[in-house]
Formats: sequence, C-alpha cells, structure tokens
Amino acid sequence: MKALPRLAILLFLLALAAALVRAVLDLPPPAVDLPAAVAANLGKSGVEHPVTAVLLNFRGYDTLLEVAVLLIALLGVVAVARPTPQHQAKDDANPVLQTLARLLAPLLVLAAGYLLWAGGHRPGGAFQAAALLAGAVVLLRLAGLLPAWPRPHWVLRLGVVLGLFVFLGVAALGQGALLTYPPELAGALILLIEAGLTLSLGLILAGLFLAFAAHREAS
Amino acid sequence: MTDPLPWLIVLPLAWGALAFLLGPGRGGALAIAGLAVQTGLALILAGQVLATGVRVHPVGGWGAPLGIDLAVDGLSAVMLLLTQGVALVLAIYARSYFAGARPEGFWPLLGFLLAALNALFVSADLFNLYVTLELLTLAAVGLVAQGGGAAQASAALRYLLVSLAASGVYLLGVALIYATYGTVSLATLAPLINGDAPLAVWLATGLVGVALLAKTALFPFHFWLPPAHGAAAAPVSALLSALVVKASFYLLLRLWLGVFAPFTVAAGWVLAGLGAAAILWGSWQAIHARRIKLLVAWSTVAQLGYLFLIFPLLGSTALALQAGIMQAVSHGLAKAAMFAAAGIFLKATGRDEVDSLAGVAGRLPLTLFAFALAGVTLMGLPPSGGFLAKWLLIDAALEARLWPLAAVVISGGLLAAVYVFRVLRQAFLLAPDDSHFHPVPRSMEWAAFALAAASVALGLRGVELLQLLAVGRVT
Amino acid sequence: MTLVFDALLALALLVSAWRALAAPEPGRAVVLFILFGLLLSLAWARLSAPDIALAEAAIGAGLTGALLLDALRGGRGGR
Amino acid sequence: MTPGLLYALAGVALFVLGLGAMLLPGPVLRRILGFNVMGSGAFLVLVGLAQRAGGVDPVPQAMVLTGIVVALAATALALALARRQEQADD
Repeated sequence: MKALPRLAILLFLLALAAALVRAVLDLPPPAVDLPAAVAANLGKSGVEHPVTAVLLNFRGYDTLLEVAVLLIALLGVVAVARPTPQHQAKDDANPVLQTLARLLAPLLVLAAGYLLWAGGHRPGGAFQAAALLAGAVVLLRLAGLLPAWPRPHWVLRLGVVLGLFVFLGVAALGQGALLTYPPELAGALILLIEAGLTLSLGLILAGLFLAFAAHREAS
Repeated sequence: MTDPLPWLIVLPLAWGALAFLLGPGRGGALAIAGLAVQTGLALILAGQVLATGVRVHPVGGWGAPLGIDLAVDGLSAVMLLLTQGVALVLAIYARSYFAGARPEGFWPLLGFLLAALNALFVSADLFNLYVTLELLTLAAVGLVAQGGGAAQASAALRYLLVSLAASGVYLLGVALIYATYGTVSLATLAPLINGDAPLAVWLATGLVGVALLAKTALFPFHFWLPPAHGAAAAPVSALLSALVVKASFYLLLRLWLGVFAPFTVAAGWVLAGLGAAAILWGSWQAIHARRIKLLVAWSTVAQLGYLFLIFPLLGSTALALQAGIMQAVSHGLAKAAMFAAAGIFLKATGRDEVDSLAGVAGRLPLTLFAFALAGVTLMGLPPSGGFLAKWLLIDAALEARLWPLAAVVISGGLLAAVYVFRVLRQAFLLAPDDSHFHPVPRSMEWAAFALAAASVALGLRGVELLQLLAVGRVT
Repeated sequence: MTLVFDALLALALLVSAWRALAAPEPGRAVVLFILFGLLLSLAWARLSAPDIALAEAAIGAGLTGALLLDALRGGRGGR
Repeated sequence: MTPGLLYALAGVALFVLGLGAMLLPGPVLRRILGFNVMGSGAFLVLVGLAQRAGGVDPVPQAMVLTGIVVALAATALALALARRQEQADD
C-alpha cells in the first residue's frame, strides 16, 4: 500500500483513540443498576455464584447460541481439513512426553470435574472445565496417544452435539417462556446443562485442535 | 412452550445439530421438513402480529433488563417470512444440487445459519445481537468454505476477517452503551437515550453503524462480497446474497429508527451518497464481469445501494421504509433465483463464463425464463416487486423534493438492464457444435422459477406485505 | 501501591500486545501473544473477575496459544 | 482512579492497536492476532467501565466469558482457512 492511505489510517486510529479516551473519562453514573437486580434474583436462580447465574439463567440464551457458534467453527475447520491417509504420530512421539501425558491427563479430567461442580457457588463452571478437558485431549494427542481427527466418528459426533441437545431440550420443554426453569429444579437443571456442556465443549475445543492437526499432517 | 416465536430459533438449531449427528452430506430431507414447519410458524406469527400487534417473549421469564427479550413487530415478521420462504425453496434446490457430491457440513451449517438469522430478527438486546451476528458470520463463512477449495478458503478468509473486525467494532459500541446506561436491552434503552447523551453514546452510534455497514457490504466496504459470493457453491451464494447481507441491513434500520434515532439525522445523506455510488459502481462491474456468478454478485453490490437511498427520507415519509423493505424482499427473491439459475447454467455447461452460455435458451428454457423474470425485478419493470420498490422510492424522493435520488434510481434500472440483457443475448446465441450439455434435475429448474415468479408476483400482492410492515414498531 | 501495580500491569499488557503485533517473525509473535494472554488473565484477577481469569488462562492463552503454535509448525506460519 | 477505569483505558489502547493491525496491510497471522487483541480490548472496556466506581458487576463478566469462547472459535476457523489458502500457494 502507498504511504498516504497508511498515514490516513494511522491518523484515523489516533483520532478514534483520543475520542474514546475522552468519552471514557466523561461518563455519567449508569441509569440502570443491573448488579442489584442480579443480587435480588440470585435466590431464584438455582445457583449461588452470580456469574454462573447470569451465564446459565438470566442470560442463558446467549450461552445457548454460543454453543452453536463453537459447533460451527468445528464444522468449518473439518470442512477445510484434508483427509489424511495415515498417522505416524505415535512412533515419533517423545517417551517422556507420553509418561507425562499419562499422568497429567487424568489429573486434568479430575480438575475439570471439580471446576464443573464448583461453578454453582464459586468461580468456575462449564467453560473452564471444558477447556481443561480439551487440554487433556490435546496433551494425549501431542504425546501420540490419540489419533488425529480428520473425520469424527458418530460416537464422537454424538458427544459433540449432546450438550446442545440437553440445553435445547431443557430450554424448549419447560413451562412458559423459552429457558424457564421451574424454581425448585433450577439448580439441578443448570448442573445437568453444565455437565452436558463440559463434555461437548471439551470435545469441540479438542476437535478444533485435532482436526487442525490432521490438516497439518496431510500437508 | 406454545409460543411459535422461540421455536423459530429452537427448530433450526435442533435439525442443524441432528444433521451433524447423521454425518457428512446427510440431513437434506430433515432440513426441508424443518423449514416447512418454520414457514408455517412464521405465517402464524405474522397473523398474530397483524391481529394483536407487537409480540414480546421474555426468555427465561425474567424480562428485560435482567433477562433477554425477544420481540416481533411488522418489520421482523416480514424478514422472518422472507427468510423461511427463500430458505425452503433453496433447500429443495440444494438437495438436487449436491446430489452425488457430499456437501460435508452444508445441512448443519444451513440450520445454524437460519437459527442465526431468525434469532437476529427477533432479538431486542444489543449484546445478544452481537452473539447472533457472530453466529451468522461463522455459519456464512463456513458455508463459503464448503467444498474446501483454495479459492473458497481464500474468499472465506477475507470475508471472515472483515466480519470479525466489524464485530469487534460493534462490541466496543455495546460496551460504551452498557457503561453509560447499565443495560443493553433495546426496550429499556429507548426512553433513556436522547439528543444530549454523553460523547460515549455518539461514539457507540458511530461504531455500531460502521460495523453494520461493513457487514452489509455498502460501498466502499463492498470489496469482500464479490469474491465470497462468487466463489461459493450456487445455493450458498443465493443464501448469502438473498438473506445474510439483509440481516445486517435490517439491524441497522432497526437501530436507526429505534434507539439511535436522536443521532442519525445528519448521517442519512452520507449513506444515500454511498448507496448511489454502490449502484453505479456495482452495475458497472457487473456489466464488465466475465464470470456469470461474479456478474450476479456485483449486481448484489448495486442492489444493496438502493437500500441506503431511503435513509435521508425516513424522517419525512412512511413511503421510504416501505420502499426499503420492498426492495429488500424483492431483491432477496430475485437474487436467490438468479444464483440458482447461474448454478444450473454452471452444472449444465460445466463452465462459468458468460460467454459459455450460448445455446442455453434452447436447452434450459425454464431456467433462462427464471433468470429473465428475476432480471425484470432487478431492472424495476412492472409488475414486479422491484418495480413497486423503485416506484415507492421515487415517490418518496419526489415528495421530499429530492429529485437526484429519483434520477439515481432510474439510471440504476437502466444499468441493470444492460447486464441482464448481456446474459440473455448470449443465451440466445446458437451453441457451438462441440458443446456438451449435462442434464439438470427439473426440481432445480422449478425452484429457480418459483423464486423468480415470487419476486414478480410480489408487485401484485405487495399491499398485504406493506400492511404487515405497518404494525407498530418495537425499539 | 496496588494502583502502581495495576498501572505497571496495564503497561505490560500494551507492550506485549504491541510487540506481538509488530514482531516480523511468526514464532516470536505467537510467543509474545501467549505472554499477553497470561498477563491479561492476571488483569482479570485484579478486576475481581476470577471466572474470566480462569477462562482467559485456559482458553485465551492456553488453547488459542496451542492452535497458533500448531499453525506455526504446519508451514510458514499461516502467512 | 479505580482499577476498573485504568484497565478500561488500557482496553481502549488495545482495541485501537488491534484494529490497526487488522486495517493495515500485513500477514494473515498478524490480522488474526490483531482481532484477538482488539476483542480483548473491548472486553476490558466492557468490564472495566462497568466496575469503574468499584464493586463487581457479574453481567458484563458473563458476557466476556461468552465472548472469549466466541473469539477462540473464530480464531480456529481463521487459522484453518489461512492454512488451506497457503496450501494452494505451494
């Protein structure tokens, strides 16, 4: 690109930054006090941790759509990955890494379980647990203990969509509006959804990596 | 849950996920069945809106601002109807188009794309809209990348990066709104926002507006559209041109008429100017395009321009909104028909240049007729929906004494005639002796024809649509 | 005193992001980006957002980092 | 100055930095990193400004959790597309 458009972009960015800083320093107090509303309704949400209450109850609909976003990314990555004829990762993997992976992977799964359970009343929850689960799978993969994943088998596919199905089922089959939990069951239903999400998101996140790795081996 | 409204989001998510479970290339019948039900639901919903006015559905039973509200007014109902109808016909078309080839993730992605569109049309929450925009972007990009060729990947990547930059800009706008008012619910925001809002809100308006313009591919943000819409498979191009770019236009219109109304008066002229430039530049490129799908894609850039001519008129006359929506709907139908027809030409001749169309008139008369009918709508000839749209637009422009806008509309129609007739003339030439035509399933030809016929018939039955559109507006 | 720490952390965020984006060599850019993610995780903890801190460390720095590193091994670094 | 406001200002700087990396010409990897930096900046503004008077606001925190996962999904897709595009160039 020529120097002039570049200069124009830089000037624009500087002006934007200056305007934003001015705007940020000159804000009135907010008109709506949403944290108070969250605190007032926390007792009816089924969980004690406010962030989890927002994530899976008050704004659970965002989370429902977000699961679909991850699934789409997996579909896209799988679509552009080229199928691989053979995988030799196992042979050339480092034995030290293999031992480490055998030790660490169960620990990561255990930690994921803890985070999932903890999410109801303290920081943690399905996303963080799923990331650890995915970490375990990626580690096993790097150690050559798992094959790459160019075309997921149907059992894997079921695992991948299970979380979305559980979420959709709970969302659609309740009484009244979408995603309304009966108050006495809210805690149990949220835990059920989170358990499904942990499994599925863990598999999706791992799948993003594995489909991608398969892609590399092919190239 | 007896309300049809949330089912329009739950159903496509469910059949999309089921299609994924069934495996690559499976799920076409499921998608068509799901879309048929969705079309029925959209009709029921439109009836309810006509009968009782704006419908609100508080997700989770909390209600805004704590929860997320879904809301349907006449404008959303029209977009929902257009989306289900076009997608249903295109799904039938795609089933034949992809027969034999395994379209990897087409059916699941189609489900998620429809869920994203429907969710976007009914959401009344700025952050939830961000999530639906991301869902829409990723589904659309995934669809462009289907087939997995390097050209598709390249076009998809460019599309993805532009869309992601726009999403980031939109998100910052939402953050500034939340910082100022403590809520992102449109209904809660509407009474709070007024002309003497702090600088942050002005900036947020600009950020959200620019982000949506980039996603709608308004000139000069159009550069990503022709490669993406030209490289994708024909059913995908049809979905993208007919529906996906309309979604961000719809959102811009909704916010412009709603919460951001106090700030947007002066910018109307800028948008109209860019729209006029888009009409001229897009048509010029379409006239000179060598590949037929690229010609149709450039025509989309031009036709999107009309949508933005209405912005300076919105304040003065109700005709402007009617013209804009009529244009969005008729272009959606006509452009879906054109890409469907282009896909049939491609399958039959095995080539994608305009010059390779010779002989098509004799072999594929129904498809060529569909292309010509769609062309009638794009040119704005009576009695098509495009004619009604352009008539309303000229009417609105003359009422506001803005004759330059009327002049742009008329010259845009003439330019459209040039590129449409360029295709038709080529099609009527005799085929060279060495040419081969592959047979094409009749269902594909009829699908293209149905879409084109609907775009023309819209001009005759447009009154009902305008009646629905007039039902009270949610902010 | 804590504000001084916050200011230093904010500065470190900016510098690491700047260096990651300005790095001519892909490997260096990715490593700096992972460092940026870890610093950001610390910033979330300082903002009383432990949930985000966990997610940022695991997803933002961890998984994104793993994907980026894998992309580098695959070829010329996703250029 | 509260930590919230401080990190919001840092977020503004990160946002502009990332946007610049996406707008200016450069390798695809830089644009992908730019998108991530830009998003992180917007997240910091969202949470930082919401907590500018001190206190904790769980609503934007939950939004950011959603956003981080979405950003990862987009990054994975972008990297896969970039690799596919690169293969053709070989």
